[in-house]
Amino acid sequence: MIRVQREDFDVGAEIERLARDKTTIGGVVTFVGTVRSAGGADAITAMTLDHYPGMTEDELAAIEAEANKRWKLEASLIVHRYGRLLPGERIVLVVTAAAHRAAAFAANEFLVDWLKTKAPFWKQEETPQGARWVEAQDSDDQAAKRWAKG
Amino acid sequence: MIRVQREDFDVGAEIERLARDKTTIGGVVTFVGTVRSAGGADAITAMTLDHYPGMTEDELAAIEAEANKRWKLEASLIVHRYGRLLPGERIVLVVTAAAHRAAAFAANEFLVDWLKTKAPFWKQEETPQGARWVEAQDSDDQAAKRWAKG
Amino acid sequence: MRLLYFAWLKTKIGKAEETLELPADIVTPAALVDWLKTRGPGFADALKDRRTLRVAVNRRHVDWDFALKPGDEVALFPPVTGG
Amino acid sequence: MRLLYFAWLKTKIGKAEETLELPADIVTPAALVDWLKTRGPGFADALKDRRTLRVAVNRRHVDWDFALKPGDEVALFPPVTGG
Repeated sequence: MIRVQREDFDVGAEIERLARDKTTIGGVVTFVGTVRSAGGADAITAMTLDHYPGMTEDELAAIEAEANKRWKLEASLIVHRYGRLLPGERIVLVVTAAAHRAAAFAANEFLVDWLKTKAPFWKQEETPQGARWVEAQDSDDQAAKRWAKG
Repeated sequence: MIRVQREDFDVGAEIERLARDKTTIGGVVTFVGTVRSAGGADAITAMTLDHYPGMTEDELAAIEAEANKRWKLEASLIVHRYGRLLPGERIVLVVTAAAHRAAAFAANEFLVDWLKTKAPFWKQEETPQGARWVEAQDSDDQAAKRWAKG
Repeated sequence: MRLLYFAWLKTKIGKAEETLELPADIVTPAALVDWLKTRGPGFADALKDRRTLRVAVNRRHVDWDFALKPGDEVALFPPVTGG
Repeated sequence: MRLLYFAWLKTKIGKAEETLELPADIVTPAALVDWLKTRGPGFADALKDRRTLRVAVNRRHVDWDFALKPGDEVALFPPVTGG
């Protein structure tokens, strides 16, 4: 399942809803991405996520399907927020549930790496010096390339 | 932080308490282990975790300290239950929060692998054929060996 | 044809979307970008270096020589920066 | 000396813990196990193969030739099976 929304999400409730009464699940791995602010001169005071409604949902659904093809998962969920977010606020939730923990961990890290590089979101950061659009990062591309096939 | 307890835990509340207002956190990885039951003739109807009070806490605290030495974490938490648990019930919670997601993922997987092999718990499974103590598993030992140094 | 602009393209161009009748010879995203650049300084600035841009047609990433059809939805945006 | 038994040792021996005065020549966990085996069929069965056992003294894993001291807490258990 995937959702793209402006509102915050309830991590415990999302996990509970996904995994409840599924006794074939042995491990549930959850990633929550939050707005980080290092403090100091380059402190981020807010972040705005722009996105392409429709295309975002299509790509998240395709990513989720790919993860379910590569690993045997019992359930999976991606929730991604857009709009203006403050430091400490949740941005993204990825939940992967599997009979065996290795699959849940691998699929989750795969999804998170992919989301960071391929999902159609654009970040604008607000700092005391003004607002700036974030450039695509090489290190994130490297993380996603780990998963490329052949 | 570590806790060993008979009672269930609230995943959302635990994450919230650990990460709240820490704006240096960029990613929080959570593992929830649950009692799995495959169904069929070898279906598990219940599982009882025996442990060594005092030693368990010491070892969980040592594991957590080791993870914090190996990776730069902003916060970490292990909650482990003992006693009799039914299929679908939560057994263990591991939360790792870091500025960067790679550290949070690696530390979490390290802790979970370690808990599965080194923490002083003993599992007794109940099946329609009766109760049996689980033997230590080789595949779990292999997973833990990945992290051995030198 | 419906055109969408995201992130700093939206800021520089001054709008998020518009619907245009294109000249008949605009049959690829590359030609579209060259034509859009002539529409004013905001467009010229936003679209000056195609290497900083990506294009999607009907919500799918495509190459600059993709064959456009009437009624396509064309989106221009920088490389994504993720969530 | 306080002795603790966990998992199937507890079941086979029939108790979870006991406090005993040991003979003076029991100075290692290995000697302790050999001596405990003489205390009845439950002990003999539970302790018959030391390779299936682990030992902790004062809540720390030790080897079978560890030097025991009066007042130590000695725990016998199978290899852990984790959470």
